[in-house]
Amino acid sequence: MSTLIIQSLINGVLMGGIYALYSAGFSLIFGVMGVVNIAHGDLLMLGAFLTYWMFVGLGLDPFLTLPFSLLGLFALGYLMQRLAIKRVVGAPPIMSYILTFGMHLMISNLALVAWTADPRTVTTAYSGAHLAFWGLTVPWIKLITFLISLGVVGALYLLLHHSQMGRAIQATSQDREMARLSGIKVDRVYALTFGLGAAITGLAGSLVVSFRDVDPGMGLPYTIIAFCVVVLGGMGYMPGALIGGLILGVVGSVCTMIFTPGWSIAITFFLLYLMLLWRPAGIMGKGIVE
Amino acid sequence: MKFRRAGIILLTLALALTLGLAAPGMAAQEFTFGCAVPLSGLFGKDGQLVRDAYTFWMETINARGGIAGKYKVRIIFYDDQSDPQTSAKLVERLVTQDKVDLLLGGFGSSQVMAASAAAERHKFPYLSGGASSNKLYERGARYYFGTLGKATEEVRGCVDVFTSVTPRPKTVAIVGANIPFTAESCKGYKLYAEKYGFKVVHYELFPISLKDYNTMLLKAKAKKPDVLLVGSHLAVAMRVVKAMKEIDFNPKGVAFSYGPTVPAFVQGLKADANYVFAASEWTPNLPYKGPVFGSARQFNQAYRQRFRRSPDYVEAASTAAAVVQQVAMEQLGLKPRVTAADRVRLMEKLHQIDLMTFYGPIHFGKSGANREHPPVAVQVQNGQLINVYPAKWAEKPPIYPTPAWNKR
Amino acid sequence: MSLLEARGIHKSFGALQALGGVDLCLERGEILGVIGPNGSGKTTLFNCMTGILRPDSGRVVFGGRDITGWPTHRICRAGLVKTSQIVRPFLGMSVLENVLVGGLYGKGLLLKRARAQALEILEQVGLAEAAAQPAGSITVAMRRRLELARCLATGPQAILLDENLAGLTPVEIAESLALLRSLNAQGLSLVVVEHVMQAVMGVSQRVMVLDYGQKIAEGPPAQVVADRRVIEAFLGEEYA
Amino acid sequence: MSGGGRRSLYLGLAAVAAMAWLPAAGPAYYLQLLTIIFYWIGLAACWNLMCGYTGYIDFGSAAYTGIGAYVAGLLMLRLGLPLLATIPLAGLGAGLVALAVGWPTLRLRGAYFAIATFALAEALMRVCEEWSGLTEGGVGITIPQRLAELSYYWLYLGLAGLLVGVTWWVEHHKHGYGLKAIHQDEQAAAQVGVDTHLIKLQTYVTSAFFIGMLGALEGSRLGYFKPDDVFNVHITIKMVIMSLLGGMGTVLGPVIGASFLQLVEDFLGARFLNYYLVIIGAIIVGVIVFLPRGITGSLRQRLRIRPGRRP
Repeated sequence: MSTLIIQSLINGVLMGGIYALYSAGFSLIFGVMGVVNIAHGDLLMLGAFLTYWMFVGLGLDPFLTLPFSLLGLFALGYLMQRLAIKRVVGAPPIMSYILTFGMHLMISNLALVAWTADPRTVTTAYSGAHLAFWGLTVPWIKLITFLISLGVVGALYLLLHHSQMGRAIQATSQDREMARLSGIKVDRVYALTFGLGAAITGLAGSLVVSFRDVDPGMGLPYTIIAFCVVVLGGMGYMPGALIGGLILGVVGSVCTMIFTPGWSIAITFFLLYLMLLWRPAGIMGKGIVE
Repeated sequence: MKFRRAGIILLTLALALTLGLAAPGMAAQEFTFGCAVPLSGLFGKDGQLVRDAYTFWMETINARGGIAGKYKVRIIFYDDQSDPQTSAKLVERLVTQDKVDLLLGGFGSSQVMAASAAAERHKFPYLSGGASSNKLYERGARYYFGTLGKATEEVRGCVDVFTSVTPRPKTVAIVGANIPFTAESCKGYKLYAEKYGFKVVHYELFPISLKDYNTMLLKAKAKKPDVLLVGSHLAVAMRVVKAMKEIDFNPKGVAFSYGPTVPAFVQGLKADANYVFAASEWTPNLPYKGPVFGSARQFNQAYRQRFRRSPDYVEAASTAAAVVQQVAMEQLGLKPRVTAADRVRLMEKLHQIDLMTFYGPIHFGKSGANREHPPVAVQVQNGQLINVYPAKWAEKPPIYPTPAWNKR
Repeated sequence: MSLLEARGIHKSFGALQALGGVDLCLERGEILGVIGPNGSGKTTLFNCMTGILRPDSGRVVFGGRDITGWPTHRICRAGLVKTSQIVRPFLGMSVLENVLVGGLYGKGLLLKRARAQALEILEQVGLAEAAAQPAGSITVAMRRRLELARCLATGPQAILLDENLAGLTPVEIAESLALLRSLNAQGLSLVVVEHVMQAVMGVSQRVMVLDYGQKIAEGPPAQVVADRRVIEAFLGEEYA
Repeated sequence: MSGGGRRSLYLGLAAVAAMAWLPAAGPAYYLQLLTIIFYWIGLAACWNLMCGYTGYIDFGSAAYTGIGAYVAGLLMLRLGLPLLATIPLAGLGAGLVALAVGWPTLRLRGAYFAIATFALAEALMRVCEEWSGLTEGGVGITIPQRLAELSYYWLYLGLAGLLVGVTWWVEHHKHGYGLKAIHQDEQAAAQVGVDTHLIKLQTYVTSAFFIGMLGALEGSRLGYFKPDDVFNVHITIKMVIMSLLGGMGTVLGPVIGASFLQLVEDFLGARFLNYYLVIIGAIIVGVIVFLPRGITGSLRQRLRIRPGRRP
C-alpha cells in the first residue's frame, strides 16, 4: 500500500512539473500585461502539432524539434500581440478574455479543418521507457519534461530579475507610464513578452505530444488548468507556476489513488476554491491581487 | 430615445438576417436527406467518420442513377458542435426550413437522443449507426432505429473471447470513461464477466476530461488482474496504452470497447498497439452480403479506394443505416417529395424489415434496436486488425497472453 | 458627551505599528484638525474609525453607540463618513449620479427625492454647472468638491476629510475652507486631516498632532504650534 | 421616471407582445430558432445583470443551469412532481446554492472571483457525476415529462422579457446605481453607504434563481442530459460572449448579443460548414478590436446618441 502512495506521489510530482511547464507562459503574460490568454491551450496545441508533423514528415526526434517550436511560436506570439492583443492591454480583463476566446475559436477550428479531429500521438523508441526501482516506475520522458520545466521556470525567473530585458519587462509590468517615460519601448516589451510566453508554451506542447494524445480541440481544458495553476501559485509570480502545478498534480494524483478520479477532480477544485478564499494572492502570497 | 434607436437597429439586424435565410428552391427529381453530426467539439472525429460514410453511400447510389435507379440523392450536412441543443435545433431546421425528405442519424448518445426526439415530434424516421446507449430504446420512441447493438451487448464478444484462451483468465479489472456509451460498455463487461465466471477485482469509472491515467491505472495494476477491460473511445484507448507502458502494467489481455478499430490508433501507437483486443460490430472478413455494396469485403475495398483507409465499424453501421432506409423506400416505391404519410409508412416498414446487408442482418423489431446483430471482437496483430471472435469467422486465433512491453 | 470618541486605537501591519493607542475626541459642531507628517498614521486612524480597517484593539463610539468593527456602509448610515485622500469618484457615472448614490444609500432616500437633494448639494458646493458631465472629465479641484458632495448627500453628522485640500491652488483652498466653515455653521462636525499645517490652523477650533502612530500634542491651534515636540516632528530636531 | 424611460418600457412591452403573437403567423423553423434565442437572451440577461453591472466576472454560471436541470429532473423522476411545479423549485435550489456560495465568494475580486466560481462549478459537476446513486452519474437522466413545443417558446419569451424588464428596472432604480457604484469603486461605494456585499449577494442569488429555472426548462426540452451537458463551461462562455458582444451593463446588450450570435451561427453554419466557427472567431476578434464597447455601446457612439440622462 505504501508503495502505491509513493508511486502516486511520484506521478503527481511529474504531472505537477508538466502543469508548471505549460502554465509558466500564461503566468508571464498575465503578470506583465494583465492579459488572460484563453488561446493559451491553442498555442500548446500548435507546438504539439509542429512536433508531430516534423516527426511524421521528416522523421525528426521530438526533442530535436524543440528549437523549431520555440522559434515558430515566438514569431506567432509576437504577431498576435502586434496585430490584436495590444488593443486590450490596460482594458478591463474581460476584454482580453473575449478577444483571446475569439482567437481560440479561429486557431482551433482552422487546425480542425487542416488536420481533422484525429487524436495524434508520437511513439518513439523510448516512449513509455521508464526507470524502475523498489517496485516504483518513473517514465523517462516525463522525468526529462519535469527537469526542463524546472529549467524553464528558473530561467524565466533569472531573466526577469537579472537581465536588461527582464528589468525592462519588470518596469513595464509595474508602471506602464513610468516605463514609457524612462525610454522603454513598451509596445516592444509587450510583444517580446507575449512572444516569449507563446514560445515556452509551444515548447510545452512539443513535449506533451510525446506522452499524450493531442488534437485540434484540445486547447481549452489546458488553458483552464493553466489558469488554475497560476492562480493557485500567485498570478505573475514565476516560481508560483511550479508551486501551483505541484500542488494540483500531487493532490490530484493522491486523491485519485485514495478515492476515485472523479472525486479527485471534485476535491482538487474544491481545495482550489478554499485556497482562493483563504489566500487570494496565491499560496505564497506573492501574486498580484487586483 | 436611445432605447428606441437601439430597438430599431436590432429589428433591422434581425430582419436582414431573416431575409438572408430564405429557403432555397429544390429540384423535384431528387431526394434530399438531412444530417446533423458533430464536426467540431468532443465528438468531432467520430462525426467526420459518419459524414464520410453517408457521403460514400450517396456517391455510390448516385453513380448508379440514384435511389430506385432514377432519383438522385442530395445530403445537407450541419455541424452540431457535439451539443445536444444544437443537434435538436438543426434537425428542426432540416425538417421545417430546408424541408428535407428524410433524415440520416448523427453521432453520440446525447446528441442523437435530443435530435431523434425532435425527429419523433415531426414523425421523421431517424436511423443512426453512431449511438448505442441503452437509454435510446427506453423512451418508447417509434421513429428511432439503431443499427449498432446496445452498448452492453456490443462488448460481449470482448469478454467471450477470453473464455477460449489458455490459460483461462480468472480475474478481470474494468475501467471506463464516465459518459453514456463507455459507462454502459463497462456495465456490459461486468455482466458478461460474471456470467462467464471471471472475477471482477476492480471496477472504476473516470471523467472523460482526465488526461493523465498513470495513477488511475496503478490502482487496477495493484489488483493484478489477468485481463483489463476498458470502456473507451479513441482518445481514451490511446491514453490507456500510453499509461500502461509507462507504469509497466502488463495484464495477459487488454480489451477496448471502441478505439483500436480507428486507423489513427495503430498509426499513433505503432508497435505498442499490438495485441490489444477491441469490440466491434463488423469487420470486412465477415461473410455478410447484401444490396448496394455486395459483400463486406467488397464494401471494404470500395471504401478504401475512395478514402484510402479501411472503414471503421461505425462507418459501416452508418452506411448500413442509410442502406436499410433506402431499401425500405424502394420497397414502398417512394418518390421525391416524400410526404408525411410516406414517412409513417416508412416507419412501419422499418419495424418489420428483416434485411441481410454487407454489415450483417438488420432487424429492428418493435423497439428499434437491431436485435439480430452479433458482436465481434478483433485483435491488433502486427499492426493489422484481425478478426478473432466469433470463432467460426475468426481469421486467426487470438494471441494470449500478451508479451511483455519491451518484447513487442 | 462627545459625538465621536476613539479610545486606545492600536493598528499594526505585520511588524509595522501604524497606530499605538491613539485617542480622538470630536465634540458636536466642532472642527477638529489632525496634523502629522506623512506616514504618521492619520489615514489609518480614519480608516479604523470608518470601518475600512479593523483596529487591533481600542473602541470607537459614535453618537453614544459603539461602532467598533461595524462595516463601512453601516457607519456611514449612522452619520459618520469620510472623504478619501486619493479622490475616488465613480468615473463612469455623471457628477449628479455620483451624489445621487450617497442620497439613495447613505440616507435611504427615494430616487426622486435623492435627485432633488443632489441638485441642491451640487449647488451648495458649486458644481451645479457640471451636474451632467461624466465624473471622469472634471478637474481635480472639482473632484475634491464632488467627493465632499457625495459625503454630504448621505446626511452625515460628522465628516472626516482626509487631505481634501491637497493639490489645490491657494484660491481653491480659500474657497474650500469657506465652504467647510459654512457647513460647520449649519451644525456639521468636521475632522480635517492635512499635512499642510497652515490650512488646518485657520479653520480648526482644536488641533491634535500625530507622529509615528502616537498623539504628541492636542489643544488650540496657537498652543500646538508652539509645542516643542510638534516642531521637532515637523521640522526635525535642529529647529526645536 | 423620465418620459424617455417610460417610452422605452412601452416599446419593450409591445415587442414582447408582438413576439408572443408570432407563432400564429411565423414559419416553423424560426419559432424554434427564436425559442433558442429567447433562452439565450434569458441566460445572458442573468449574467449581465450580475456581472455586467458589477464587473464581477462569473465563470461558473453553468453551475446553476446544471443544478436547475438536475433538481427539476430528479424531482420529476423520483417524486413524480409535475414539470411546471419543479421549475420554480429548480430556481429555488439554484438560488439557495448561490446564497451559500455567494456569501464567501463575493468577497473575492477580478480573476480570483472568476476562477473560484469556475472551480466550484467544476467541482459540482463532478459531484453530480460521481453521486450516481442519486443522479445516475455520467450515464445521464431521461426526463419523463415535456411541454408542448410552443409552450417553451412562450415561457422563454416570457422569462427573457421579464429578465430584460428586470434589468431595465434595475438600470433606472436605486439598485442599479448601487451596482454601478460597486463596479466603479467598491470601497468608495461602501463609504457612501452602499451595503456592497448585500447588493451583490441579492443580485447574484436572483440571477442564479433565473438561470436555474432556464436550465430546468431546457433540460426538460432536451429530454435527456448528463452532467457535462448541463454543467458545460461552454454555456458560461456563451453567456459571457453574448453579454459582451451586445454590451455589458446595458439593458439591450444581452438581447442584441444573443440574437446576433445565434443568428450569425445559424446563418454561417448553413453556408460554411467547415469554416463557420473560424469566421465567428474572427467576428469576435473584430468586435473587440473595432467596437470595444460592444455592439450597442459602439453603435450608440457612432450614431452620436448621447448616453447622458437628463438630470
